[in-house]
Amino acid sequence: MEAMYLAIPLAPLFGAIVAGLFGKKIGRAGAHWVTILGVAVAFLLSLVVANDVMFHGNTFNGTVYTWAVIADIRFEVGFMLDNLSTMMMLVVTFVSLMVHVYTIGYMSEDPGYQRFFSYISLFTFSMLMLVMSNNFIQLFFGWEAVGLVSYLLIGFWFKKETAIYANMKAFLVNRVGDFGFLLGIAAILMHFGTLDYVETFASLKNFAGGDIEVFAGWKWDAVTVIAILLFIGAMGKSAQVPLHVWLPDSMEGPTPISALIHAATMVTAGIFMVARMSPIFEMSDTALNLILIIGATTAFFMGLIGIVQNDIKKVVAYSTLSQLGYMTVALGASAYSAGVFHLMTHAFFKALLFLAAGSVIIAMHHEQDIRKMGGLKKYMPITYWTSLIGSLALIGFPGFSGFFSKDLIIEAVHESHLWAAGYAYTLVLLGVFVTAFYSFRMFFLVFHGKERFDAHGHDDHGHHDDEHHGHGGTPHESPWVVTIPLIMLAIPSVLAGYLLDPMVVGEFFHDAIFVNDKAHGFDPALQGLLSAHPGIEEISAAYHGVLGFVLHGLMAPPFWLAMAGLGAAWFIYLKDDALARWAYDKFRWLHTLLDQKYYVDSFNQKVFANGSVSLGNVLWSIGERLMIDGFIVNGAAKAVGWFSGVARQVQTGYLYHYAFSMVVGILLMLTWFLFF
Amino acid sequence: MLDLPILSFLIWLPIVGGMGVLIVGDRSGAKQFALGIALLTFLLSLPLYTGFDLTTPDMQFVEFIPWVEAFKINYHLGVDGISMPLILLNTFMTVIVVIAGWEVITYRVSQYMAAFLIMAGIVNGVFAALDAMLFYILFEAMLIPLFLIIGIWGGANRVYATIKFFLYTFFGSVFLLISLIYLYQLGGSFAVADLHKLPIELTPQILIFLSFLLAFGVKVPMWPVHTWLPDAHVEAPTGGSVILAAITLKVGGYAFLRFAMPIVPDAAAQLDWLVIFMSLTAVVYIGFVALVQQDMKKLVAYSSIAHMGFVTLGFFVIYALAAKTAANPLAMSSSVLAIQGGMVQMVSHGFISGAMFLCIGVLYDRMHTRDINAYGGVANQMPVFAALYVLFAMANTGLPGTSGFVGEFMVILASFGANPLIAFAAATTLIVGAAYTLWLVKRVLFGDVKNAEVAALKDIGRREFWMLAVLAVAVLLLGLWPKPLTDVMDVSIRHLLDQALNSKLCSGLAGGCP
Amino acid sequence: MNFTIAMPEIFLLSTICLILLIDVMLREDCRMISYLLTQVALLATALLAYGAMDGDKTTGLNGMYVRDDLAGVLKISILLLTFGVFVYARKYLKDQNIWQSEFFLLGLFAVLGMLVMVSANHLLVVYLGLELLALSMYALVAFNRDDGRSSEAAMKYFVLGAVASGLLLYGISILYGLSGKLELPEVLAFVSAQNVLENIPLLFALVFIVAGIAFKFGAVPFHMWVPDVYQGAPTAVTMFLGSVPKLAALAMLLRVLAESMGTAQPGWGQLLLVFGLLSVLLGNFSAIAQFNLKRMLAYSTIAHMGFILLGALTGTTQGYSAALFYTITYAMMAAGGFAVLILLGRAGFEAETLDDLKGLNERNPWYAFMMMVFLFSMAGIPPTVGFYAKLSIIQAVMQAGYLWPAVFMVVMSVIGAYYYLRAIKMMYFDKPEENAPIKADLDFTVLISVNGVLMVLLGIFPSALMSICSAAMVASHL
Amino acid sequence: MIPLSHFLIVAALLFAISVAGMFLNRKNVLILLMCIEMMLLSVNLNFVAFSHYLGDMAGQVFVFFILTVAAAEAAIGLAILVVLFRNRRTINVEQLDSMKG
Repeated sequence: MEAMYLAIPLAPLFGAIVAGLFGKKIGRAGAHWVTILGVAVAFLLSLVVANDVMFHGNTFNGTVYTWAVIADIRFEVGFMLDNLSTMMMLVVTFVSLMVHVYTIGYMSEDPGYQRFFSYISLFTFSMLMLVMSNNFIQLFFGWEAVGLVSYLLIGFWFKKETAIYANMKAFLVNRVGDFGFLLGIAAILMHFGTLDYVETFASLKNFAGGDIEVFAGWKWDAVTVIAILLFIGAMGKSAQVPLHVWLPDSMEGPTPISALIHAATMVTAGIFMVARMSPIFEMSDTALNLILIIGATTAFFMGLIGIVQNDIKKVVAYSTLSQLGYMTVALGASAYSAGVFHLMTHAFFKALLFLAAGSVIIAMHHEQDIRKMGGLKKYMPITYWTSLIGSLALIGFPGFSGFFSKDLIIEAVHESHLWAAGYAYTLVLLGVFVTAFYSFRMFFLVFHGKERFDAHGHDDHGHHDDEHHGHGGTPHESPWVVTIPLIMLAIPSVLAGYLLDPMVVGEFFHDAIFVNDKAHGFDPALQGLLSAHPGIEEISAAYHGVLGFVLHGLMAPPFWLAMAGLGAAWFIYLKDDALARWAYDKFRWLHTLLDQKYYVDSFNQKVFANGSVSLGNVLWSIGERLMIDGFIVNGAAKAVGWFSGVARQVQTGYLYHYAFSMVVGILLMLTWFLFF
Repeated sequence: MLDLPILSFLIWLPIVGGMGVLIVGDRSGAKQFALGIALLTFLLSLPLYTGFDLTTPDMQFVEFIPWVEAFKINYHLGVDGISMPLILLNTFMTVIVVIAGWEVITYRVSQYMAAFLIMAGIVNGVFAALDAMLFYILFEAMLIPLFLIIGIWGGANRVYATIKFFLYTFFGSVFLLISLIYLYQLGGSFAVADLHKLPIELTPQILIFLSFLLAFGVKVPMWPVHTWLPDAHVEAPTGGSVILAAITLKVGGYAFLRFAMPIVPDAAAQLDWLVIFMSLTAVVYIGFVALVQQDMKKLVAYSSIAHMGFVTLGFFVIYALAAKTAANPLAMSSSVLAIQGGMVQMVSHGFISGAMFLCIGVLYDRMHTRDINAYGGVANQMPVFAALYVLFAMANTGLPGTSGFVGEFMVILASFGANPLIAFAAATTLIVGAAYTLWLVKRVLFGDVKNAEVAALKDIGRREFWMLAVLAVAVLLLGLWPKPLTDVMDVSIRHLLDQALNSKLCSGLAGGCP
Repeated sequence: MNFTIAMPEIFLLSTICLILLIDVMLREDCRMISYLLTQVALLATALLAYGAMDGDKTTGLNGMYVRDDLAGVLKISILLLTFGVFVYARKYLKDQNIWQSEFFLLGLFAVLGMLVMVSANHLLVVYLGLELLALSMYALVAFNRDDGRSSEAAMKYFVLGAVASGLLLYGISILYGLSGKLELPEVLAFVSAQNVLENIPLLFALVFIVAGIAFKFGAVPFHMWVPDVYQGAPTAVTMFLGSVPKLAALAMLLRVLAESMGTAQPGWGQLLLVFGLLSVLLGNFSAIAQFNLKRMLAYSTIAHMGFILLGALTGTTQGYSAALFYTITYAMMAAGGFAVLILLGRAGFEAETLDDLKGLNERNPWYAFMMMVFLFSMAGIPPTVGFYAKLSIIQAVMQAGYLWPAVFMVVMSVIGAYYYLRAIKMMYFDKPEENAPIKADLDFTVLISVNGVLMVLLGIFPSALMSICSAAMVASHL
Repeated sequence: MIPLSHFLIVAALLFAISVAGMFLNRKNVLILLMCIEMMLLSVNLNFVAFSHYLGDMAGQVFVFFILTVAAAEAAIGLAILVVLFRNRRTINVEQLDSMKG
């Protein structure tokens, strides 16, 4: 069995290495076959393992190899397979497999074909290492490795100035998160003496509480510090405000990776990590409050930006940000299982939406502006229907997967006793309207209404590397390698919600996730069911099958808000846009604010990027060249040169001066002895 | 096999071989001969690893011959877990450097090769010396080949750079000489082992420590005595930069472990804040300076300084950790971790910076400029090269899975126990280091082909590929599995900690001062 | 009267007279014979001096003359070095068309003077030896009769040298007046009975005597002649002047100060400390501003002499032997350095500026390497012998408790390294300005190679020479 | 009987005058040679006086040697002077500065 565990991450790695190093030799077909085979193997083995873990309870926690042993500290690489990680493995390998297949169609004419397959397989490997990890060092390895692959993939078209700007930005912003994450790991090591999850959690239970003394006399609660530092890492990876800025820009990468990395898997690593670390977070209300605030802010305000975006991928990107905010809110409300559940459903429907967007982009010859689309419904039926499913799932239409997970989250926040919960609840509720509005705004603009595209007018995009359709002609449905993944993803987008019963209501995550009921003022009687959050508890109590849940949802405010959003979008974009124009005229400042993304990008550029460069320039020209080199080093050399110039003047060439110096020497010596 | 004086071979084979290369002269065969010598030296150094006893902190492969009786200077060689990896690094990098100069150097080839071989022999001696004066002699002698390498095969401003390099380092080391003589007069011996045991009062300790700090700090180089390095790197030929970054900087770090900390532990404990401050300044300040460099080599040179800051930080944070033993049960382990981190960082930096300079050399050989603005879109023309370059750049930013991560990670982890603020400042390298490295990569490799020169670039040939590929493997191997390296050092570092943390003040000793 | 005690000197003197006679009868084109005779005479005298080394200290000639191992070591060094210098000089004299036997004869007289100084056990003998050396040197400096600079240098040297003799004599006269003795052992007996630092007349005598000795070394502030004479004299003479007489000067220091006034070390030690530190300071700084290589080497000599004085001031056996070691090795490297200058010259062209070194590595890598060895040795960089010379001096100085002077010395040696590096830079990093082939006879080539290799070999195996030096000191009860 | 100190003072004065002559004279090299002679003579006076008062002959013998050496010195000095004049057409001290710095 252990060999099988090992084979799961290594199979994609093998594919990546073969496709990467020998891409030229094995050719395009060879590259996609070997990588798809690798991922398929990983997926199938994951199924086997999942079956073993979930239904037979054979969880696993063991070491693969010892990375290093330093005194009493062991650094090991190992796997921890429980319900949480196997679920993640399934999601990752499944979405990855779909994306691999989809890529055959999407990238078919790109010169970097093999390289692309190599990268996404490498990503699959890294992501699997991340989720399967049983310790922090491997977690960090996977954490950074997915960041690396994300960097490589965003900048896949490295000729595009915007792409290479975006990938650097993504890496650096992620590094800010990693900065906190690494310090968090350091704090864990310092306080618990281990980097192993189980050992850490075990000593956490006996942890008497400690302080971290930053300055003399300025102490912080250790667990709070650890939790916040770790969460900073999650903020970077899961693009939470204010470290969200990289995610919209990352859309510069090819669409398949937007689906795989920047929607379904990598960005949810932060959510996964916090859920994994629930024992730590549960010990600090401060951290949970912070998480609630950050998450709710992201969920609502990023969704707002989605309304004004015109780039099809950017809209989906902001929707991803917003949904990540929802998951984060769930974590903050201690409803980890709900967060992870939403993570899973979101992975399916968001990947679906991205791939569908990619399909539209192919049809539009790489035109991404939704204002130049419209009426595609009749040309691309499969894309249309799958997009509809994805959008409905996203807005939480009853019966679709998003409905279950999002409702759970909203309910959980409602039940939370933390002081930030009120703020969060308001925002997530409003967010439902926003989500529905921007989703269907896009949906209607793309698939309905009149055809605004110009079949001949895309010369400006003609130089794209990945241009693979002839010009002219009307848009048409994408090839089967594209549509099959859409259909495959559409299925779980609908059905995944029905796993609510076992996954959230049941005890699926009880071993993996810890909820500190007492600390949150929850019913102490729930002690036995550690992940039983009161919100979920209530749902569980009222839960009488899926149908009941759906019916219940129909009467809850989120549903009505979603319908309002949908309706508004329909009215404005298909019926009459007078309302929109009126609002635009009236609230132009708001539009500008949203269009400028709250000026966060400009602020970062001006303050952090330019500031760093200016600081570097100042240090370089003043500190280095003027002070150290100019003043001290060359200054000393100049002083020596000056003194030597003076010293040689003494040698006048006149005999009488020479004699005089001797006599002076004698006299001084005599005087010295005479008087001292 | 064990009876062979391996260390002597490692010192004298390259030196004599280098002279042989000089005799062969610029005729054909000099390069092959030099490569043969370098390879043989490398192979000869392998038994140091395979025959190494992991269980003892004692010196191994010891050789002892009385040398200058008048001063009790002995030809005393030996290695422990701290010096052995560095010798291997040196012999390994020498092979790489000889290959790197293969087709590139056309002017006075034999002298070039000979200089590197002689350099390799001397550096092996520096790491193997167990006699302080022998160490000093080789420490100084090292300057000569490097001085010539930069001066003869260097760039336009080479004279300024090489004289600056020489005088800077010479200035640092003369104080070391004074200190060593002082110690000799105190203890009557130059043997490092004796000096480790010698009790010394606090005031002399502090003066000695300051002289060590100056001598080794210049070599490392630590802020603010680092300004020779960018100039030397910029002007040096590729091989010179590689050796400079990969090997000579390590001598400084190594000397801190071998001399400064065990000989004057009390002064080191008193002044650890100074070294930590200097190291952190190197990490943060130099990071920002590196950000704005327009010259590729200068940028990597500054990044070297920043990375070496981690080495000295790791070494000296142990004193801050020792002060927290009461509060932190993990303090001792963290100390080992910190020094291990510093050592791993040294080895890893040897690979990474060497590779970075080789990459720049590859570009320079084709374009004859180091100006970042002259490049752009190199990846279009040189995909294989770009892949390797990105790998090394990532290693330079400390990506897990590469060797660059291991040392930084360990040092940050350990220093958090000493003071979270230290770890905080050190960890900023995650951001700043990534910023300057990736910005470099972005400007040089990515983007559209910038100009006709770039368009005319050809991808790396077989020689360049293997040279970089071998380093890439080393970087990945060390990153994925540092245990073979850390295991070698473990016992020696524990032993070192014993020495470095125990007071040598006369008052603290039973017998008092002699 | 034990004449055998002065056997080498007597032999040398007789040979000189013989060569003088033979030379008169030789035709112009047979000068080679007197040159060869000269060299044979030097080697034979060296053999005699070696034979006289028996580990004993014997005095003779009415107590005016002494024979001990110190004298033996110094004499052999002087004779062998002179031998080498003459080999180098031959090429120069031929190139510059001043190939005359007088050079070698005057040289031999100077050597004789030095030998006398080395073995002197009486202040009068010291003076006579000194004057014999000085008078020969004056004439040698003016050797190139048709060169204005040569005569100017000779004039300066002569006047200042005479003043220095006068100072020395004045000091000796006071010492004589105080003690009534001129024999060195009896002076020692007198001085030992005095409280030196309280005895002002004795200190006055010391000041004058030390001034006379310091002049011979060329130590600040009695150094003013050095740069001008080095520059003006024909290079062969500069080479001779810059190497061998330093040994005689050290001999004088050891005989007069160390041996006969050892107990007055607190007095003259202060003087030497000041002179030494000033020399190190001024020598190094002034050398930086020089572009004439001979002049630069002159200033560097001043700095080196400062080191020797600082070694000697300690008044310890270790210090003396360090000074001796330093002087011998310095004489060798200085001779080698000047030899390279001679090598670069040719008929009608004298190399003397830094620029003449340009591109030497391209013109002839081996000579460039030799010159580099000499320069690094002067700079004191290991593994050349110059490092050990400096090390032993600094070691002795610190042993005697002079920590800060030692620090000062090493800092100054860093500054000094700059101008040596500049010369190396010219040879290795610059393109040659001319490409005239560098030609030298076999003997020259072999000797300069031996000289250079010796600098490295002695650097790697300094023990033998070091133990010789310290053994000589011990045997002479210093 | 003239006390020793008188001799010594005269000798010291002579010595001082000769030394002063060295660096005060800026014209003729010949005067320098004369100063040197006077310096040596003042030393001789010292020696003779000491010798007499100590009742020791060695001092006076020393004087003989000094006189002899002085003669040789003068000869060489004058020879150099001649050569110098031949080359330079001047024996002005102030013009002997072709080498300096």
